[in-house]
Amino acid sequence: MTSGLNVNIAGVEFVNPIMTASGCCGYGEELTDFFPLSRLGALVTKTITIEPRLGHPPPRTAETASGMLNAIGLANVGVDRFISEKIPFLEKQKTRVIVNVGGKTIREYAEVAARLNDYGRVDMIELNLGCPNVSQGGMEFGTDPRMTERTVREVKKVFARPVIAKLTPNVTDITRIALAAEQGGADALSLINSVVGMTVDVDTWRPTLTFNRGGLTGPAIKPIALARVYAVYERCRLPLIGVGGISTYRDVLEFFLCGATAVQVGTALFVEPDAPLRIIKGLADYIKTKKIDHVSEMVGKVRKY
Amino acid sequence: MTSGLNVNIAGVEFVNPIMTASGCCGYGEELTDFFPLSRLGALVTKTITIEPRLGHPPPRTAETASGMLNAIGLANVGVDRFISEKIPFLEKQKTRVIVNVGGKTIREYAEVAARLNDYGRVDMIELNLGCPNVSQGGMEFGTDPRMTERTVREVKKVFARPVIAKLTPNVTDITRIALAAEQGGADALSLINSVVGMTVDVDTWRPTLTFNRGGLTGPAIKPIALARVYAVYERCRLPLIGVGGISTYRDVLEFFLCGATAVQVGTALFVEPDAPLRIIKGLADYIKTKKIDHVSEMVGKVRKY
Amino acid sequence: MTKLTCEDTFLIKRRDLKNNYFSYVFRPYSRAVRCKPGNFVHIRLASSDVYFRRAMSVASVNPDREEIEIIFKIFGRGTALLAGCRRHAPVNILGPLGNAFSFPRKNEKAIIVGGGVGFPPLLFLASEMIRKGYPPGDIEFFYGGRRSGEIVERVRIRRLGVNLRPVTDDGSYGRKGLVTEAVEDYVRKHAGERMRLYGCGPAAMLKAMDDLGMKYHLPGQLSLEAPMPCGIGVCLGCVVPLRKGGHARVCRDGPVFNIGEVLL
Amino acid sequence: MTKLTCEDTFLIKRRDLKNNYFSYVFRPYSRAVRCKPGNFVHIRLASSDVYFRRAMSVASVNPDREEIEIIFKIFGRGTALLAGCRRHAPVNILGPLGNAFSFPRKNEKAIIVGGGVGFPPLLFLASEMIRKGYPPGDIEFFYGGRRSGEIVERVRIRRLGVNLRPVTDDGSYGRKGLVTEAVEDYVRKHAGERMRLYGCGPAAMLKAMDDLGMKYHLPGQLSLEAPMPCGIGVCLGCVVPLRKGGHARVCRDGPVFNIGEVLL
Ligand SMILES: Cc1cc2nc3c(=O)[nH]c(=O)nc-3n(C[C@H](O)[C@H](O)[C@H](O)COP(=O)(O)OP(=O)(O)OC[C@H]3O[C@@H](n4cnc5c(N)ncnc54)[C@H](O)[C@@H]3O)c2cc1C
Ligand SMILES: Cc1cc2nc3c(=O)[nH]c(=O)nc-3n(C[C@H](O)[C@H](O)[C@H](O)COP(=O)(O)OP(=O)(O)OC[C@H]3O[C@@H](n4cnc5c(N)ncnc54)[C@H](O)[C@@H]3O)c2cc1C
Ligand SMILES: Cc1cc2nc3c(=O)[nH]c(=O)nc-3n(C[C@H](O)[C@H](O)[C@H](O)COP(=O)(O)O)c2cc1C
Ligand SMILES: Cc1cc2nc3c(=O)[nH]c(=O)nc-3n(C[C@H](O)[C@H](O)[C@H](O)COP(=O)(O)O)c2cc1C
Ligand code: FES
Ligand code: FES
Repeated sequence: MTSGLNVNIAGVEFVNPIMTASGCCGYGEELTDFFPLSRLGALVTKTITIEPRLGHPPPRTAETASGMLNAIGLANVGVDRFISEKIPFLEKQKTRVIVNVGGKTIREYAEVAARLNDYGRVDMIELNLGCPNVSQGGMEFGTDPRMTERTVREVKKVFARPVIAKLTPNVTDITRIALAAEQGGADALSLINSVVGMTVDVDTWRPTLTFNRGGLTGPAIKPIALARVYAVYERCRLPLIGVGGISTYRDVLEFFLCGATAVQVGTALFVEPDAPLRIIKGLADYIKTKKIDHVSEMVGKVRKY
Repeated sequence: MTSGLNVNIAGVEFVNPIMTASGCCGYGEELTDFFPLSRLGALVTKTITIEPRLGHPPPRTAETASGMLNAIGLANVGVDRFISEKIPFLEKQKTRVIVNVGGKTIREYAEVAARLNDYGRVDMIELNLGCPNVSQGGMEFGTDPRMTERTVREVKKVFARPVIAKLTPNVTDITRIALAAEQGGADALSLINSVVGMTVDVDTWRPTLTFNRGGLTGPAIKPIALARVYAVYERCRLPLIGVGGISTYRDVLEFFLCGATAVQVGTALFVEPDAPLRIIKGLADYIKTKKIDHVSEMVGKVRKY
Repeated sequence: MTKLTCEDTFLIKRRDLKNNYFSYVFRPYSRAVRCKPGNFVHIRLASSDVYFRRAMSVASVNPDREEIEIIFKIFGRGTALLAGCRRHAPVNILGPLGNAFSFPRKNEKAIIVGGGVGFPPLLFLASEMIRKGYPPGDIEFFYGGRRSGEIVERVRIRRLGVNLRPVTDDGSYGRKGLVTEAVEDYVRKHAGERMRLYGCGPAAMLKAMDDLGMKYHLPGQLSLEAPMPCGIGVCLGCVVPLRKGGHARVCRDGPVFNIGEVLL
Repeated sequence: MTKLTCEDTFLIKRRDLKNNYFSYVFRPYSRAVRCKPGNFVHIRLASSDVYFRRAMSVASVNPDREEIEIIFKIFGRGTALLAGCRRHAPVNILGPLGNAFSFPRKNEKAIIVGGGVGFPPLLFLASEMIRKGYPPGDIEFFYGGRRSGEIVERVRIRRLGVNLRPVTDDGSYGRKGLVTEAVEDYVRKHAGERMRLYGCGPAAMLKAMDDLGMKYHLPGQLSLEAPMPCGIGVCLGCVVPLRKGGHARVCRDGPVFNIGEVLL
């Protein structure tokens, strides 16, 4: 536990501010081949829904310039198997566990949250309010402030520990959605989820994904994510968790400076599964060299013109 | 004039579907060092406003992963000097000229358009309804359907030739804005303008741009642009001009398949000023090899799943 | 337990096998000793166009010298970039990943079927079987390609002592036709003998192998391909549908699957 | 008229000048003959991190052999990538771009002042002046750097016959202190003589040169730097404010500006 890196979000202590992003680390099992999960600030699971889901048929990922497109379609084991199969594994891991929750209706979100409430191993939940890759649910929740507020409020009623609202960037004004989530009782915000995109295979004239469109992620979207974090930081007092295109500790510094208290690493894990270790070391070295006592001193400190 | 490449938009004939995007080719002078402008389908000028503008202080561009961020701030010579200094040059060029128009108020858009109406050299105008890089004007026009509709309508009253509305992707639902522009009388739509983004110089803790945020462009945003073109194509019958991240003829094919009738090349000009020539040749070869009589046969023909 | 990691290694031997095929040897790769036939490595190609790693089957190893070999063919951007690597260039490798082929029983004939650039893991499989004492003469190594030039490393395969049975679309080398037709003829002729099928190659070939295995009730395994963003099982991008329902990840639950397991 | 274009050329000579400085010679570059002192070329470095070209001043040309030379120092990602190029690597060059220095009159002394990696265009300037008949002895070549190792190509500069006046921050080579202090001393000592200043180097040095020129009423030119997305004048990204108001594009209206022209 390197000193100066621990962060506290809504009363929960994290050994460091580096989390693995939802959908990019499964339920944690595979990453243990690379490092003990205790090295992470937190692991954020793939979105869990009330029913198991297979997701869309392949191909459901495509490569883009400095990024990727995906329309996995919220494939997951469902909350029951998550509880019976994944929680026992997670019980043995000395890391914070944030379970990402999705649903087709507000009721479904609340049901999953209520089931998870009984398992202390789940330190927090993160609501996926903006998945571009499903026909029903996902997007609507995060593009309409009222839906955002109600979803968060209903979940807060049934889940006793902190709730994070994860926002989509595919809106005209993300600060309105952020304030709605705050109004609904969110304890923190994660931003951003993937950006709606599409590509076409010009050899076959087919979309590269069977869902036709998908979510753009990776280094390509980092500037988009930073702008959103900064915009929300200026208007909303909730702790922010930055996500989008992070692959180095310098990317993380940008997110801190724009107002993030912690960050999540997503697509970069695909290129380098042990990226979090490299990033954590980079951060520790940076604050040491710069004689910064604690990473929190950087939060929001971008020297705006 | 290679056969099979000419396109017609709102009654105007273009020798080919390749245009240079606003803000990426000045007023055309510099590009003549590289090729005669007659090789282009059209040249789209930098946004012209009623008053000359210096734009933001430097630094006002930054490099990003597979793209760039800019906040030039609509630096331009103003409509008077455009008419006195640039139109004489453009008179000598055998290419279509589309003048991009901007303003702080609807009235300003209309005033510039009215001035340009007297100059037949201006084949069309393109309204910049979504520039993220100015504090006043720009964004508001393109994020509110009513403002979009009114701006287009007022401009149509004073400009007798076709009017293109250029849309911003920074909205929840671009199809609503597209339909509003159609309602206002737009003859065609260009999409997309740049995507709001931000980056921070972690050595100085300053934003990389003096305007703090800027517009993301280049290959990084191509999937975002394609998704917007496709979404609008499904709902709106106006001819579409695709813009965003195009640097090869294969990129252009993707835009055609998603519904664009023509395309604009922007940031790629910075890396390769003669990219349009390469692209035009690539297209001509492609339709020949594939025995496609005319590029228009590809428009909207993506084989959706 | 030693953890997996991304490892920087060097391209120390680069052979141009002609017709866009290349053999690359990397050293030092500390995990060479852990590579089993069927495993693949995930290779980084830092470039703006090629964001993901590219999966390459292990074609041979030299654990003492910490070397591994891959054999690939230029197909698209990724492999073109790989082909541009010069000797001594650093290359970042993640692996070994995926599961491995299971060896045949002693009394089973091994019917190995490679199509095009699918042969490298099978080359490794045959070598390892022989090293473990399996009689080379009991290995039928079918190898299909379009033209003669696409059947590479023939001498090397023959030198193993296996029965190389080349098949080309145009008959320019070996038998003419589809490799799976040749396999079916063989299987029919040797009906009653114990056999185990091993296949790796293009989708159509794998499908034919799968059908053949089920038709003749032969056990066996197929190594599949899929675009692999992560290669380690976390992205769920590489899934294939299973006959029993549900999806399997090619990268982690495979790439080797039993005949009849996957809906091809 | 022959049009400009992006031209593929090859790195045919690569000299490591130590302390992270490199000299690269490219051939064949058909536009070598058109390069004038002050011009720059815009170099493509295809990579995901480095999307823009990088500007490099022309340091010398050999028009007969269609060669141009650049000299650079590793500073960030772009130059690190450039430094990784091997001999014979293809390199795409756009240029020559920008304006050029104007030569001094016959009766003027040329006070050339290079700071750090700003010296390459001045090396070209001095060579060309001499080639055109300007007496080398009338050229004072001030060259400032942090340490001795940062004053590269000394022998080559001396061989031109100019008066090389090295200045280092720590005095490890030549005079100790700032190069502009040395220039000011010289100018003061030679007050009354006709002189023309030429400067290229870090921002602070250019500012000091500008002040000095205005203070002593000396004509001269400074070559500026700015991040240059396009290099050809179309993006308006590289602007600097002018003293008379308005902006100038460093890439097209410069990079060479008269003393007093730009608000530094
Ligand atoms: C387990 C396994 C073993 C393999 N072994 C070999 C081998 O031994 N020899 C050999 O020549 N080839 C092998 N391949 C195939 C190889 O990985 C390349 O994908 C294939 O050759 C395509 O070539 P490319 O990368 O040049 O094509 P590209 O044109 O660069 O890519 C082809 C298409 O696939 C997509 N794509 C490519 N890689 C990925 C990825 N990782 N994730 C998502 N999308 C992707 C691209 O976006 C593009 O649309 C293997 C593949 C797998 C899965
Ligand atoms: C006219 C001119 C002549 C020059 N001549 C020389 C020379 O002879 N020798 C020499 O060593 N250097 C020269 N330079 C500087 C050189 O171009 C590099 O920009 C500088 O060395 C920075 O190094 P880098 O690219 O490795 O830094 P990086 O860290 O890669 O870039 C530094 C910063 O500048 C930004 N940046 C870099 N290039 C651009 C661009 N083209 N457009 C927008 N932003 C950009 C990057 O995003 C980054 O933030 C010259 C510059 C100019 C303008
Ligand atoms: C393959 C893939 C699957 C994802 N699945 C989910 C998911 O199930 N729930 C969710 O909230 N976000 C999901 N995301 C979004 C990421 O958590 C993250 O917000 C996004 O990828 C941006 O971060 P990055 O650029 O670091 O990847 C997924 C992203 C990828 C690439
Ligand atoms: C430096 C720069 C300046 C731009 N200026 C304008 C402008 O004045 N008006 C406008 O409508 N779009 C402007 N754009 C946006 C482009 O016209 C285009 O919509 C965008 O760059 C996406 O295309 P690209 O990815 O091909 O660059 C500018 C873009 C860049 C990079
Ligand atoms: S490639 Fe990511 S799960 Fe298989
Ligand atoms: S670099 Fe584009 S105008 Fe100068």
